[in-house]
Amino acid sequence: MKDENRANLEPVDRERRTFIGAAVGVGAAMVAPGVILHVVEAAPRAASVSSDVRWGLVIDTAKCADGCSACIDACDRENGLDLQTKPKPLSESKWDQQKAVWIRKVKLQDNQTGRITNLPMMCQHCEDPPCVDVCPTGASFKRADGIVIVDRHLCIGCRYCMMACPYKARSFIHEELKGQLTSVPRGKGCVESCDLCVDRRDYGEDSTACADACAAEGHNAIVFGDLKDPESPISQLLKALPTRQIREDLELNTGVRYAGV
Amino acid sequence: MKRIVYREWRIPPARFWGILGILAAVIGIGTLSFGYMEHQGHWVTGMNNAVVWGLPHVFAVFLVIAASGALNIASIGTVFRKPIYKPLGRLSGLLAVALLVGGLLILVTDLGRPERLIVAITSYNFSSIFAWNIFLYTGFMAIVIAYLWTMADRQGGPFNRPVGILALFWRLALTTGTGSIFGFLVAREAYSAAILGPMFVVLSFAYGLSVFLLVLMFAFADEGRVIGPKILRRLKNLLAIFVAGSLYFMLIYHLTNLYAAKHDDFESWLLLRGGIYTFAFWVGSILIGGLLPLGILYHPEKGKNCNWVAAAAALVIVGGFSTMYVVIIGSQAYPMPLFPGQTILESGFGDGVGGRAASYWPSIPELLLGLGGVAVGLLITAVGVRVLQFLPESLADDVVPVDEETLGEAAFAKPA
Amino acid sequence: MAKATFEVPELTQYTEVPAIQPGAMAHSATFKAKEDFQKDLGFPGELVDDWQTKAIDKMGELLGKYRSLRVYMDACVKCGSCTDKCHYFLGTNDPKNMPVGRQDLMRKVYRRYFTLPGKLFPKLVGAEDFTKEVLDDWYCYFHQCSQCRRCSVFCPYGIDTAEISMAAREIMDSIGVGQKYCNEIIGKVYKIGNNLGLPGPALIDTLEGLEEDVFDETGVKVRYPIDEEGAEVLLVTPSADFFAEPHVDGLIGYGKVFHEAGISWTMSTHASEAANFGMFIGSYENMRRVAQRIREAAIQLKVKRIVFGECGHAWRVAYSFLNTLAGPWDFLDPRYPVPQHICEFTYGLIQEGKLTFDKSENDDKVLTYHDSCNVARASRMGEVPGGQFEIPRAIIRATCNHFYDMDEDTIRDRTFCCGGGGGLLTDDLMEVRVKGAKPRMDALNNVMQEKGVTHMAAICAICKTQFSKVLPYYGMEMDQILSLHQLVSNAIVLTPGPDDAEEDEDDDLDGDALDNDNKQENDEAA
Amino acid sequence: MAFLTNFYAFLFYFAAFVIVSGLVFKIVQYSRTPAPLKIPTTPAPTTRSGVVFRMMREVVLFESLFRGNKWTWIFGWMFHFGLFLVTLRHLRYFMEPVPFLIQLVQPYGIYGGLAMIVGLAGLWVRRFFVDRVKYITSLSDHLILGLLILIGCTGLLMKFVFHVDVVEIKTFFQGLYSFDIKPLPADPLLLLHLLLVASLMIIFPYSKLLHAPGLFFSPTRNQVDNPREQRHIAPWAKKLEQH
Amino acid sequence: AQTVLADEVKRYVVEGSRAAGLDACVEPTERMRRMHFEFIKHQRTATVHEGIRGTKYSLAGCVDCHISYNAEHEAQPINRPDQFCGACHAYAAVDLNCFDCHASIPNRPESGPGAQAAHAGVGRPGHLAHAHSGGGER
Ligand code: HEC
Ligand code: HEC
Ligand code: HEC
Ligand code: HEM
Ligand code: HEM
Ligand code: SF4
Ligand code: SF4
Ligand code: SF4
Ligand code: SF4
Ligand code: SF4
Ligand code: SF4
Repeated sequence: MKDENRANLEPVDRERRTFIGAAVGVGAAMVAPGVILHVVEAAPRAASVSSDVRWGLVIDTAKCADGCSACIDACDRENGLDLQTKPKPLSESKWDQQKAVWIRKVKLQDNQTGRITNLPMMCQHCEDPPCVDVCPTGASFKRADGIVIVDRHLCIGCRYCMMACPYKARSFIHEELKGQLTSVPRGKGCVESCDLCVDRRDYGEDSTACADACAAEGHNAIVFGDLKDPESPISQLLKALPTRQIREDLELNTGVRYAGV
Repeated sequence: MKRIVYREWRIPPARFWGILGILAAVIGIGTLSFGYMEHQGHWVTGMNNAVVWGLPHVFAVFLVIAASGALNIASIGTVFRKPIYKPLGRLSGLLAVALLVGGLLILVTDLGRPERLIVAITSYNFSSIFAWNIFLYTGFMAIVIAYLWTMADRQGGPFNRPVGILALFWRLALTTGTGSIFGFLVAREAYSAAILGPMFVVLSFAYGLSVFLLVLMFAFADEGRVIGPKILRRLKNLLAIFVAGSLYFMLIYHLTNLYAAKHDDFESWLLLRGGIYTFAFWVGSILIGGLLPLGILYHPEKGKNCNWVAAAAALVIVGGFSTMYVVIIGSQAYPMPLFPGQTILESGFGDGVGGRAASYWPSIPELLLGLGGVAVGLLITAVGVRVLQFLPESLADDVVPVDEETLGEAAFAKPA
Repeated sequence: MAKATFEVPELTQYTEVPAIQPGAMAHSATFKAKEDFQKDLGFPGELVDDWQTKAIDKMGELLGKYRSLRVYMDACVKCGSCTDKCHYFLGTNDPKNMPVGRQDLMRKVYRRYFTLPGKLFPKLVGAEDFTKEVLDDWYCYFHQCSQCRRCSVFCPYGIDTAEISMAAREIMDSIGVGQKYCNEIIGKVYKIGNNLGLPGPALIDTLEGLEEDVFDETGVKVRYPIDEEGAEVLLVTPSADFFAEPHVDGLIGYGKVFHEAGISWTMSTHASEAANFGMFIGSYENMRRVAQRIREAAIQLKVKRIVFGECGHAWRVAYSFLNTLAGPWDFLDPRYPVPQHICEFTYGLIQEGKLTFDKSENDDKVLTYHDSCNVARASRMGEVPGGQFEIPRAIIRATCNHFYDMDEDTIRDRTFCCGGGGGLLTDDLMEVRVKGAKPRMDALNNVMQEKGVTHMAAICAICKTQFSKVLPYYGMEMDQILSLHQLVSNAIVLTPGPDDAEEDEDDDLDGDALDNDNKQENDEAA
Repeated sequence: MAFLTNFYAFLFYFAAFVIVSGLVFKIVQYSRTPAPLKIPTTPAPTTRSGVVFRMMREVVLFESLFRGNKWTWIFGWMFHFGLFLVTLRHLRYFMEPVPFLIQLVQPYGIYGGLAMIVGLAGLWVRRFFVDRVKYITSLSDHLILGLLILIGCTGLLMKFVFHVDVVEIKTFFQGLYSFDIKPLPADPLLLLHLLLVASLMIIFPYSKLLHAPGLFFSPTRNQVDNPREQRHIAPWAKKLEQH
Repeated sequence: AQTVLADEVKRYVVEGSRAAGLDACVEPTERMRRMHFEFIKHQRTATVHEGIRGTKYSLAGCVDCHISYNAEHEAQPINRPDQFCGACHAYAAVDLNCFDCHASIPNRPESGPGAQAAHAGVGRPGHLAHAHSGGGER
């Protein structure tokens, strides 16, 4: 879903992110008018990520459609999760519990009102991530820009972070993988989770696969952006909508916020 | 006071090598299943993304805290100056190291990327209790080895008590640290309880002593050494106190959970609706691991009988395993409270739809891995007592030191 | 007790490893053998002229004959494991008494003449010419080794200093430098038949006396036969057993055991000596010649079995070498190992239930047991390895109520030598003997203090002699050392034979037993 | 460059010749020398397989040394086990294709190298501080320890600090097999490492390093304890019986 | 970087890879042979922790340049024992587990940003004449 001809673009100022209004390439063609567009920082990042930004998502559960799974499919495709294959002897039900899931759909019913809510759940990119606190090797870490990821060169596969994460956001790779994507190396024995499409971040794209997909479906339930930039659409949205963190009681100051739960 | 004489475990070579052979075979099988798990990946285990720690961790945690508890005997002897326990100090130290090695090996071989162990040794994250535990474990091993040296080598004599005190505190820290691996998991209802640390300490006493007792009795019986009624009574009373203490702490733990409104869901699940976990709790932990042994130990006749005491110790161990099973696995299986006040109708990731617990069923390789770890511990112990003078020659009543006496330098008269 | 001209070491609770004191024992040299003794054994009478070349040649010859020597000269890595294992070092602090120090006396010569680096860079590898000083060192220190093999147990390559000191003594003998004590004794064996030089008639006399004594004591006619053709068993025992305390009590015990077993036995005037000092001087030929007497006696007396009495190195030669030196033994009863140790014999009877003991007879004693080094580390008893440790202890347990072992580090294959073995049991080496006994004395003293041990049993003539001499130096009593079969003798319940019956009629058994007790007590008091 | 390569090629041919012929000579000599008497240090096994087992324990575990001196054992065993692992790791230079087991052991070889250095250091320290050991130590003992430590240190430096071209080194040694001299990279550490290794090979057959084969021939360890059951007699001793 | 030795020493660059047509790696060959793992390790930390993607030692870049294609124009996994990384590592018996996780064949348009960066690092413009559509589409 990348722009085939992006390579032809001349490098632009890397520090200042430019909004390009025009739809470029196949993927962008599907973007409905009026929706946030690709941010293209044409060259890969050469300097260290900075804490001037903090990436995050806002999810408006009111817009999330029952039965829709576009974001999930997109994430799977983007990160090669759809390439996972069930080891033959394994039963379906066990496989369901063992395969990697970065983003999942949850359907809730309020015990009192009976109201039904749909929402996607992924790593919440906590500001004080318990997963990072517990990781013995420092493989789980938070990048300066707020993205919580696993350095899989350091991860020993102890799964303590999975014990610690309150959102069940992480998956352990139980089986050998084949045919990984060049952009998303993944492999047996390590723990992984939503990385806010980190390579898109480093190549200066302006959105995540899930947000793109949701927008493409016309739901626009997921908005990606810089939480620290008061001008950014995501910040605007946060001001406009009453949102909350899931399990606020833990005070993790998550980077993913939900409206309508 | 008579000098305590220690002697290598001198059972006939054929029998010794036979025992080693059996243990080595179990270790071999454990190694094979390790190879299998690593080669195939963890999908061959029962573990999954909801229950991420399974049977190996039950074994490992049990062994680690039993290791810490096993050292108790040595501590009582040197730190609390109860001379009657002194002859047991060396075995206690050896067992502590051996069980710890066994437990850690299980943890290591269960890692997703065991070949990167070096990473865990070279790069630390100091906010992780796990990383601290790595220090606690290696430190424990170093200290206990030093402690053993002070017990076994004459030159070490003067350091015996200081090192013993250090070992005692280190040990408490270690058990607390192990408990805290779970205790600090704020996310999980079952774990976020401060009492978990102290509870682990008391559990460790009971488990460590039970393992110690069994090993001691086996070693002694096999070579025809004597365990006198006096020391047997002391040991079994001690065990009874620890078992009672464990029961008490478990009671407190579940009571506080019940009263903490946030956790009562979990409690009612575990105590009533949790299926296998409820069963393991009531039958395994409480009945087999607590009430039955207490009954035996306080029984006026059976409490005096070596075999019954051994049976009680064995029951405590069985109970200990089910306690660990409930604590480690039950608490993971119980769904995490993501959306209070809401019921999860559907989820792409088994978030406990309708409050259902996650499923976990241990697989054979996990079991074999765990048994392999146990065998490693026993192998180290067996070789240790065979080649080093760790077992007292006798624990008969007339040989063991009188308890009430404080330790004095053994008077050594030279003949005229 | 002889007045010591040297300082007797203080006993300590643990035998500490001393700091080295080079040259501490350099003054101790045992008497050299006179010319005629040398000649008897086929050695030159005095230091030959071109002794250096002769010695080197002899060394070369031995290197080709003994794999042990060959390998041991090369293999030592100077790891130091043996350094604190020799009782002579522990007692004398002289580094040349460390096993490796002792070996190096020969190794430096070996390196100089037999290895390339030693020929090219002697300093680098510690090689030295074979000078008179070196020879003197050899004589001094190779006669401070009791060939007990304790060092071999702890050496990673099993380097056995005993082999080296045997070779050294053989080399020295071959150039005319022999030790008086050993060579004189071997000469006596050739001439008279035993180490002590007891002629046949004297032996017969002694044994008759013994029979009477035993009868007086027990009222049972126990026989002590000698030179009886056609007996089932030939008993070969160290000549000390014939008269000296505590040895003779052991012999009495053997007799009682044979009596109870109902097995006919005999000793031999021709082979009236179990010991074989040929081993001490490393001379295969002499050892063989001494051993052949036993073969001759066995053939002459037409016996079916050979049993050896209590003697350590004699048992080593008997168990390990006899088959080699004087075999094959195909004319003896194949159902029994050749030879058997008296302890194996007694133990077998105990197992079969043929002996009855009244343990209380030994209740006045609290015992410990000294594993004699040659039995412990150079031979075996019974079917399984380690029988040499268990069988004697089993006999003690069967005959005594109170038994405690000494420190584990000082018994079984880690036993400390008594300090008198290997041909050192001579008064001119008293200092070495007393100092070398220290580790054993330390351990004995420990069990005396802690367990109230009063007596130590041993199964070696040299040990027994050495201890009765050395114990007093350390403030203990010389009679604290016992023969193992003395315990058997005390406790065994004898069944009267047919020819005892008449006497029984007027002398009832109870009274007899009482008599025994009294006799025993009197003995103790005396 | 070419000179160095040729020099080292020659050096290794020579060293290999010395060590192989020297060891063969020694081993033949040991095995030809008779052991006329049964002198196993008892308790000894009574069967051949028992002896093999005893020997295994000596070779693998250094059992006697363990009983003799714990500190020496710890360091000595560390050194030898480390050396063993390092040797296995080094086999990759000499085998093509590399057998699976050797591949497997590669990472452990590095720990082996570290253990080897620590062990050697411990052994060396005791040559200075334990008076008994100091007394028996000769210059050559120091030299051998120094040589081995230096070999180890240069090796570890190559592994961790100044990397060398392993592939070219392997090619060089592979070439030696077929007398096809391939260039050897001229990294100073490597050259030093190899020089020292060659010296080690050259001194091996007449130094105390003979303890390695020697152990297998030590009569106190390799004999079966069965003198009563089987007559054991050396050829030269048999001659005595002829008359 | 070609020394006198170069001819005598076995080379691992595979026929049919782009590297086969070039005469230098991102560093002189001798340096690469000794140090490549240090380079990529350093790059890996920089990339994962700091998000830096624009240096020449990218693993994806290595693969791009050293990958070879068979007659059917399918990319051959680079860690295969007859391919660039695999052959050398088999010879040197060095475990190469990077490709447990990393794609062993380039599976995105070759002019993708990762490859570009690598090429830019060696001072070559990113656009390449022959764009392969490698075996594994993804
Ligand atoms: C621009 C293309 C290019 C890139 C990108 C590149 N290489 Fe190379 N590499 C080459 C060429 C061309 C050679 C052959 C040089 C020669 O023949 O001396 C080479 C040689 C090598 C060699 C030596 C192989 C031999 O047979 O001697 C190694 C090792 C190597 N590269 C590793 C890497 C690694 C690791 C990376 C990633 C960091 C990398 N290369 C990236 C072009 C590249
Ligand atoms: C010229 C042969 C050669 C080629 C081609 C080669 N390597 Fe290596 N590589 C080595 C050697 C040799 C080592 C080990 C160096 C050492 O351990 O001292 C090594 C080590 C490594 C290591 C470190 C492994 C470890 O466990 O320490 C990595 C990672 C690595 N190489 C990656 C690559 C990759 C990726 C490629 C292909 C792009 C590649 N190598 C191509 C020879 C090569
Ligand atoms: C268990 C999986 C895993 C293994 C094994 C692994 N990596 Fe990675 N690697 C990753 C992940 C995940 C990233 C991050 C990619 C991203 O963020 O886009 C990465 C990124 C990298 C990068 C930066 C991206 C690039 O293409 O340059 C380098 C370099 C790298 N790894 C080198 C290595 C080397 C060398 C090895 C082998 C020693 C290795 N990796 C083994 C998972 C792995
Ligand atoms: C079968 C193989 C071997 C066995 C069983 C063996 C055993 C031993 C033992 C038991 C020691 C004494 C303890 C010590 O000081 O460490 C020792 C010492 C030593 N070994 Fe080995 N070894 C073997 C092979 C080798 C080899 C191949 C080398 C050399 C490359 C070697 C080098 C050394 C050295 C240098 C010492 C002396 C250490 C010192 O100076 O303190 N060994 N060996
Ligand atoms: C001809 C024989 C030898 C060759 C060609 C050789 C070559 C090498 C090389 C190239 C390395 C660096 C490995 C790397 O960078 O990964 C190395 C390391 C090392 N070498 Fe050697 N070596 C030889 C013999 C020895 C011997 C005999 C010893 C020990 C006595 C030894 C001890 C070591 C050690 C300890 C290391 C470091 C650990 C390791 O990388 O394995 N080497 N050697
Ligand atoms: S794509 Fe949008 S609407 Fe569809 S499930 Fe995801 S978040 Fe909901
Ligand atoms: S949601 Fe879980 S994985 Fe993500 S940052 Fe928070 S604790 Fe870590
Ligand atoms: S599984 Fe990996 S990331 Fe998670 S805690 Fe363990 S080492 Fe850290
Ligand atoms: S941000 Fe990227 S990685 Fe995370 S869920 Fe969305 S698509 Fe997946
Ligand atoms: S054989 Fe005995 S006396 Fe001789 S050196 Fe060895 S330990 Fe000392
Ligand atoms: S123990 Fe053996 S190798 Fe060590 S120094 Fe003594 S004789 Fe030499």
